[in-house]
Amino acid sequence: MSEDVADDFLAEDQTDGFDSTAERIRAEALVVDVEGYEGPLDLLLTLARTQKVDLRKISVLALAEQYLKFVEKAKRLRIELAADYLVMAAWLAFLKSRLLLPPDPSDEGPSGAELAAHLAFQLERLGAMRRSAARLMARDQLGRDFFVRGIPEDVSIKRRVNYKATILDLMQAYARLRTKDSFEPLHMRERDAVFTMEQALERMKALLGHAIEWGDLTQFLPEGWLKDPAQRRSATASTFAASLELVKAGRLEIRQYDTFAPIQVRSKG
Amino acid sequence: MSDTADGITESLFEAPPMAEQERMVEAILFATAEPQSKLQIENRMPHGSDAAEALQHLRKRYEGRGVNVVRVGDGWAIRTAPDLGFLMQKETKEVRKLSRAAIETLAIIAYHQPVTRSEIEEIRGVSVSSGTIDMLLELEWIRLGRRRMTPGRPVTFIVTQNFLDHFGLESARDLPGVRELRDAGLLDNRPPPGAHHLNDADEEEAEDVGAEDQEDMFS
Amino acid sequence: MSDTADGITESLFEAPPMAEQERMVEAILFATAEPQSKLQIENRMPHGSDAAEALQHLRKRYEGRGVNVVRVGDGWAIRTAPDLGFLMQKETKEVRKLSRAAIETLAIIAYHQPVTRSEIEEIRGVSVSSGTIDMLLELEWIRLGRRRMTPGRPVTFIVTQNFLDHFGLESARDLPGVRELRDAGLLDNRPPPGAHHLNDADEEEAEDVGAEDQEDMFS
Repeated sequence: MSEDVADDFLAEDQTDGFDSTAERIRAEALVVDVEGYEGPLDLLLTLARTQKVDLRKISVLALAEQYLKFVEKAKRLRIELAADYLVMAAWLAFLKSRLLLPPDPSDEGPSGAELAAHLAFQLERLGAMRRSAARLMARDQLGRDFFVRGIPEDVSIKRRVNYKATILDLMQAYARLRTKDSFEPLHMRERDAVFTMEQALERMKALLGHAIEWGDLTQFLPEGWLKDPAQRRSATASTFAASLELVKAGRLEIRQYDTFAPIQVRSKG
Repeated sequence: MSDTADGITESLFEAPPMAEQERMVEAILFATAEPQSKLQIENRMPHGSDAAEALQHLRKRYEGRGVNVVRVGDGWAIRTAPDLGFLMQKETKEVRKLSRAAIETLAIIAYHQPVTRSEIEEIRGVSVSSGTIDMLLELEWIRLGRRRMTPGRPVTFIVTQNFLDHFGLESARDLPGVRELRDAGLLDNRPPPGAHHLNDADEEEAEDVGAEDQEDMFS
Repeated sequence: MSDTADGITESLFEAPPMAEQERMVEAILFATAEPQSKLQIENRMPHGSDAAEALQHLRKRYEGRGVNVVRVGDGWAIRTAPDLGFLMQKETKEVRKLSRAAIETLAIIAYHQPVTRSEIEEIRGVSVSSGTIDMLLELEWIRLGRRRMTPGRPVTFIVTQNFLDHFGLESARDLPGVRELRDAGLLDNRPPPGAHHLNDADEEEAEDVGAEDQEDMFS
């Protein structure tokens, strides 16, 4: 196949494409590629070249005959031709008859000469695009012949945030807090009675290793939190909540045999 | 930081001298790998600067040097002189080998843009696989142009600034041989006579249905 | 590859002219991703080249330009001229409102200083994230005060001179009390009768303590 698209640019082996794009191209190529031709126009262009004349002076009639011969040969060799090739063959047969027979005045539509001229144009255009593609690929290319800056100094975007707060904002915030205070007063001492979930979780995690056997949850309550009922309540609640958290994390098992029965836990895994 | 602020305030009264502006453009172009438009450059310069003039000076200054100021579409960039590519073996990137279909499709888009898929197929005489189009889109060498205002409103493809940059082209008008091709009428969209016409109508109709569906989907 | 091989073979006979060598060094320094030592540069150049001399020429050429040839460690690189660094920075200013948590924390510190973190949490009724504290510290509106002489010796926070400047206060004592706030209509929620009186007293006490400490701090 004598093409002036340099074969260098062809992917010789498309199997080295890893992605679906290459895959798809390959799949379609199987249908389109007849003995290395990319479609009937490509075949025609190659056949035209054998006439060794300027494409504009080509004999479309001779070309049509050549093509039909090729198709016949392919049929003889039982090469399965893609539908496009057969469609083109039918069209060329039609063109041939138009070119050979005297024009029928009752026949509308384009004349054989018009059709032949257009085909010649198409071939010339395809040939021109082939040459242009080759010239394009022969150009100096970025990353091969010329290069970009190796150490780009990117524009650093400095975002400066100015926080806006006025004395009014400040006073309103404080007023809001103090007003809230007057509704729900909080005092240090009350807070002493709160054993937080975080504290309980911390404690439970530390004790987890020892809870090999089923044991009552109450034995995990922190020392010194058992006398004062408020403290005890808080510690129990947070320890229970922490246990559920650990169960969720798959580190603890929990069970209770009956309503109000003692809650038992043991470490898991 | 305060420098910038000062610079800007000062320059409200007077743009820096041209030699200074040229230095600034030089620094900006050296600092970035991507082509920068005149506007992008000007936005970074003190108020009242004339990037276009500074660029012309700079371009002249780098003529024949180891690196050149090049125009890429509506952007500007500094690139090494092509004759020195052999020094940059380590920097050379393995270029993905393109199939013949991809190369031809790319060339057709570059020379005929904006061009629809069916026009590409008409020129090549075979259907264009979506894989080929996808790959060219992935490489950011082509992108979607405006829809053609014909029945079915088909999408068109055009080449990108990346394409121009890759092939060292100032614009698509500088494609090799583009004038000769145009003069020879080979870039004309010449409709096929008669028989083909019918075909095209069919196709357009089919495309129409697609477009309608699409509109439905996105509405 | 073959290009270089050719280049080397040729150059076995003669090194390129110095102007050409300078171009080469220029392209190499431009395109390489790291500063290049004299040796590295020379290794890329045709045999017989004198990178040191070419570098000196190039360095001179770029003197006073928008980019300069500079020594980086034992290598050479092209860098933006120091006076044009501002072109490489883009500053975006953004005015943001202080978050509710931050303004409340700040208010508590201002009214109650010196105050520990757990006291702030006590007053707010929710925990205070260290992010909030960090931000106020960064803004230089608060700073660390003396450690509280209680178990654990917790750190305390106090407001800074910056804070006073920003809010236009002579001292933290100038902050209006709750009753004044209410009189000024800044308290939208009316607390149940009786409750607020007690509150005010509490607060005044707290303020007093704060004021004493404060005098310590700012004196």
